[in-house]
Amino acid sequence: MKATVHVTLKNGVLDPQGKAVQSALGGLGFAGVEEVRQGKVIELTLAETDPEAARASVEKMCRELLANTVIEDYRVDIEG
Amino acid sequence: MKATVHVTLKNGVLDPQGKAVQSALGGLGFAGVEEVRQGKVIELTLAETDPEAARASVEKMCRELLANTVIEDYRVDIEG
Amino acid sequence: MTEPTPDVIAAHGLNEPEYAEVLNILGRAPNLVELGIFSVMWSEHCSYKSSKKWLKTLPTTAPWVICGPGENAGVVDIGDGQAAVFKMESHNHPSFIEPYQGAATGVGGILRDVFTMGARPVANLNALRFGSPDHPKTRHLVAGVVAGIGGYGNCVGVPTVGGEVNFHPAYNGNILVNAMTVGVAPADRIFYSAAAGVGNPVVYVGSKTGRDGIHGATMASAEFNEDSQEKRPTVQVGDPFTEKLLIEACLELMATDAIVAIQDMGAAGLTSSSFEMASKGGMGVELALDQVPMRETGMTPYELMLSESQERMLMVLKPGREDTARGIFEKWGLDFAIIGRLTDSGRMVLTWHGETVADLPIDPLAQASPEYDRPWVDTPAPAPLDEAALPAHPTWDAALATLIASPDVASRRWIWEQYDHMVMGDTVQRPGGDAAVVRLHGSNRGLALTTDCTPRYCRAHPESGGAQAVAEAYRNLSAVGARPLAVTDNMNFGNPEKPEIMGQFVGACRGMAAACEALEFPVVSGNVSLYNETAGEPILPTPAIGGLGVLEDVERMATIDLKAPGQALVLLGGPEDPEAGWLGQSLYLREVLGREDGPPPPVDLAAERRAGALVRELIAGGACDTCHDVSDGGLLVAVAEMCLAGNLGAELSLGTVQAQFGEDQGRYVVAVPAADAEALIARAAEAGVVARRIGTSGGESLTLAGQPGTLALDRLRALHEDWLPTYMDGSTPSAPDSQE
Amino acid sequence: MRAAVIVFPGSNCDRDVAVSLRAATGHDPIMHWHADTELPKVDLIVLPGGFSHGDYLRSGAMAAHAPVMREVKARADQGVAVLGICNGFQVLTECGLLPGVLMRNQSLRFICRDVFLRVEATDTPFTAHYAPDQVIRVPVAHHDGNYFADPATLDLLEGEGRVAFRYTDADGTASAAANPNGSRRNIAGVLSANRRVLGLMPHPERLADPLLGGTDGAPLFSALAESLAA
Ligand SMILES: Nc1ncnc2c1ncn2[C@@H]1O[C@H](COP(=O)(O)OP(=O)(O)O)[C@@H](O)[C@H]1O
Ligand SMILES: [Mg+2]
Repeated sequence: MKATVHVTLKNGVLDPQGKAVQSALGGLGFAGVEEVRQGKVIELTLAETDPEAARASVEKMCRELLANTVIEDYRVDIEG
Repeated sequence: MKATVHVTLKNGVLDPQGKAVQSALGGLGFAGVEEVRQGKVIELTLAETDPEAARASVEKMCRELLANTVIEDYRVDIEG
Repeated sequence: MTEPTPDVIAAHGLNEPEYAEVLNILGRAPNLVELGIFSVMWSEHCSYKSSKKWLKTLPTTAPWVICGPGENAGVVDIGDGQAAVFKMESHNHPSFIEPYQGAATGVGGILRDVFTMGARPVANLNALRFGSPDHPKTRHLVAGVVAGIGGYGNCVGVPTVGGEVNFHPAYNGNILVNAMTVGVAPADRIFYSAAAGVGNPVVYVGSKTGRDGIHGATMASAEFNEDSQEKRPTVQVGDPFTEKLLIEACLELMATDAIVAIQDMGAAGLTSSSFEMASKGGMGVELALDQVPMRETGMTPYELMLSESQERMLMVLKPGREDTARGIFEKWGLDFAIIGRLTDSGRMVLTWHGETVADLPIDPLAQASPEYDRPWVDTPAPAPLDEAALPAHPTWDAALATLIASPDVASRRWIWEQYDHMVMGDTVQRPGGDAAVVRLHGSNRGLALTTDCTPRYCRAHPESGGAQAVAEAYRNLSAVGARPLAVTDNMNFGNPEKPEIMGQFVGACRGMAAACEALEFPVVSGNVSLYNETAGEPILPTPAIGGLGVLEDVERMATIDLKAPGQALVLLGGPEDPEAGWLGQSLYLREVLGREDGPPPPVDLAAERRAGALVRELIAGGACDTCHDVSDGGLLVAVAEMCLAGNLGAELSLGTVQAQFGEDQGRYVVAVPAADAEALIARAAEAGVVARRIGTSGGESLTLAGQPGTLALDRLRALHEDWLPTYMDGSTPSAPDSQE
Repeated sequence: MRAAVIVFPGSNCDRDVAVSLRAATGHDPIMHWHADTELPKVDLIVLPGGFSHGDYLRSGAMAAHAPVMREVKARADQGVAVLGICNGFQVLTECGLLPGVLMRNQSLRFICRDVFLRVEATDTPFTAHYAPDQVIRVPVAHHDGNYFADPATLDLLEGEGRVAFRYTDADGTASAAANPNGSRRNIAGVLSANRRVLGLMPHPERLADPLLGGTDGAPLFSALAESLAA
């Protein structure tokens, strides 16, 4: 079973990478890029076959390791 | 208009981060994590209002800056 | 398996005579696995088939050499029961394709060559050549390569303490990334690669094997496999974290007596490591390839033998020590697998789930690889420079302003600030001087390290260029007060099948050999990188030299910064005539007058040796702690660098353009208390070294006696420091305004 | 004073800090492997610099969950002094012993160079040998040293005098130009509420020996040796 975790910076937390990407895009001539935020996507392959159990376990992974909840939000998607 | 870009390592390319996360999860007692791959997600806010034009422009950004196409694949999603 | 078709043979880089030799050795057609093995073992990279004949002419011995070329790295005795282990290696092509990973894995590879021999790596250096700053790819390549070198070295915790960078359009399509590692080991605890002991286990440790960097031939051979999409070769990605663990685990195991032989898996991975170990020890090997730790499913014996996955080692253990070794590697979280045994058959037998998939004689592959005496022609001697025909010279201060901010002279701070150059707590001379100095841990002794080559000289006259590269390394070590001990080299050239390129190689070897001989500065390790061409355009011949020297007391060390006002600046070294100076191939000619011509400066090896000995005597004796050798840009640039480093001005008397900017060799500028200047000059005369006072330190600007113009230090500093960061920021570098 | 240096996989300044501790105390610290939960009784715990777990995922994140860290937190709660340098600071924020987080440098580049710091708090076991507002020169070497916390947290830290060091220029002015990494309010080091836990990005152990070019880092170790003397 596959799980995908999106980890993104909370609103209001500065994002040095996003800002740098935004200014680099401007430098390359892309106009109208109003904001860029960069996050992580973590794809997990799990032995677990029950979607609910998988979700619970991955949510726990997020809280314990995958996200730093001081500055980051996360979202878990479970696919068949 | 918002665009989301997923940048992931190509199949077969070593993912040292994913590997380290996998073993850390094991250390935290999460059993049955068979593989972990880590990628980036980049969220762009664009002035552009036409979905097709936005997609074309973001695809170009991916080729020129956002993805390293030697080792990475990318996927562009455009939302309203 | 079917016999390989001519296409497949060609795709494996074997020409007709070479394939005929394969048939002759085997007495049958090879299968694909075997063909792949021949192909990598006989590649230029592994076999040195074009260069061997000439490499043999380099001097490789001295009383302090413990191990010369032929092992993973060279080893020299540095006193006190310790040995330095060092080598330089190229990662040119991968770095052009993917600058970050290419450069990073280059650093990883050279580190392994050094700790394989039992040495703890203590310093990294890197010699880089990029295309013209105007070329659209250059900025991206510089950024990626520098980040990659830093990314790997910083993470493994080995300081990156030095290197060199040149820019030239000849590298537009083919950059050079040469990485050097220096390690330290007890002199009586060096580990070698010769396998021994029938029945001894062959052990694989480190990372798992994936399909990384498999020989380009895999593509062509895809017709032998279904689902070729999945089996596409991939770029190697470095994992410095695993490398760090591998260093610690290997050194921990080396402290026991479990290891018979050890070899890193570098280029051509499992193939070359297993063949080299077996061949050196005169052994046979049986490997069960299904036992190799694999990162992906569906891998084939062909892929396992050719993969260039990083951070892996092969070892032969003493019988019964498997559990000790396994315990150590498991503690560090690394893979450990017994994949085979040594035999006395002299053959490499590879099995896959019990079935033999290759059976090859070892020596014919490893030792009877092709050796070519490629035709070569000498590079024609350049016409002498007609100085009378040169365009008008600008004023000295305008010329200096241009030079100090030119791509080959401008400060490299932007680069080395991205390298952790202090970790390990022994960097007593940081980047920015003539040579980096790292203290030998727990003592007051030190190693001085440098890399050098002036490719524009090498192109104009390969023989003097080769000699000059060695001499400059010798000089940079002497300038900090270190006794030069030995060098490693990285020979970067174009296509050796072209006689004029082969002639460059031969010329450079001749010059290097002469210089190494005369300076008692032997070559103990090195690497050759050929075929550095794009669309038929070769790079400049670039025999990069990595030099290593030893300092008995790091408190008696010189640095380039002027330390006090009122000191006498004394030039040691020729020419006799204070008005004379060698402008041929100088940076002044190129950057200020816009021409690249004339012969390069000749190298007088006897004078070089005398001047080096004198400088070392002065520094070790405490007579002088400020010294800088004169190289790119000539005397004014050298003094300007001393002023900037010390934040102190100087007044000089240098009458002519030749004296100001000539690039005569074998020279040093030293600063001594004014009262000592005469005695110093007298001592130099005794030592047979031309010497004269050229000025005095002091003030906040650089001035020339009797000539108009002045350069304030602040302005000089801005010119020197701003070029690279400004260039990397992407804005147009400001052209230095010539007059104020 | 007895000190333990925790060694994580990928630590690489463990030996460097041990050298400085030895110079200050006259004896070697205990080098303690992260997987070993039996931490001996010590007066000081040091989390050294380096790249624990390769700095993968987030710097310090995986080390923060090392088996020994539960014990480190317990000791910190009991008032044992804990010093986190560079990667050690990142571990301290990840495990919650210090507030905030260390983000990617504003330049996105790794930076290794000497910086100037103003000593903002001298009433701690770490900083007692510095004078108030003293400006010291110490190197940084990091990719993720950009200190971030929300304004309320920053105000709290300032209000409680828990900013230990700030990046400044040579005369002690905390200017933007003197900030090497984009840290909020030029913060280079912070203290816990009980002032017994210090995390800082700069490396005092790298300039604590005249041969390395300076000794401004040495008073931090001598202060620890004195204030934690058994
Ligand atoms: N230009 C050279 N000068 C001297 N020795 C060289 C040179 N090139 C290669 N060698 C030596 O040949 C041996 C094989 O080199 P190489 O294949 O690059 O080593 P490795 O397999 O460890 O990467 C090494 O001992 C190396 O030092
Ligand atoms: Mg090797």
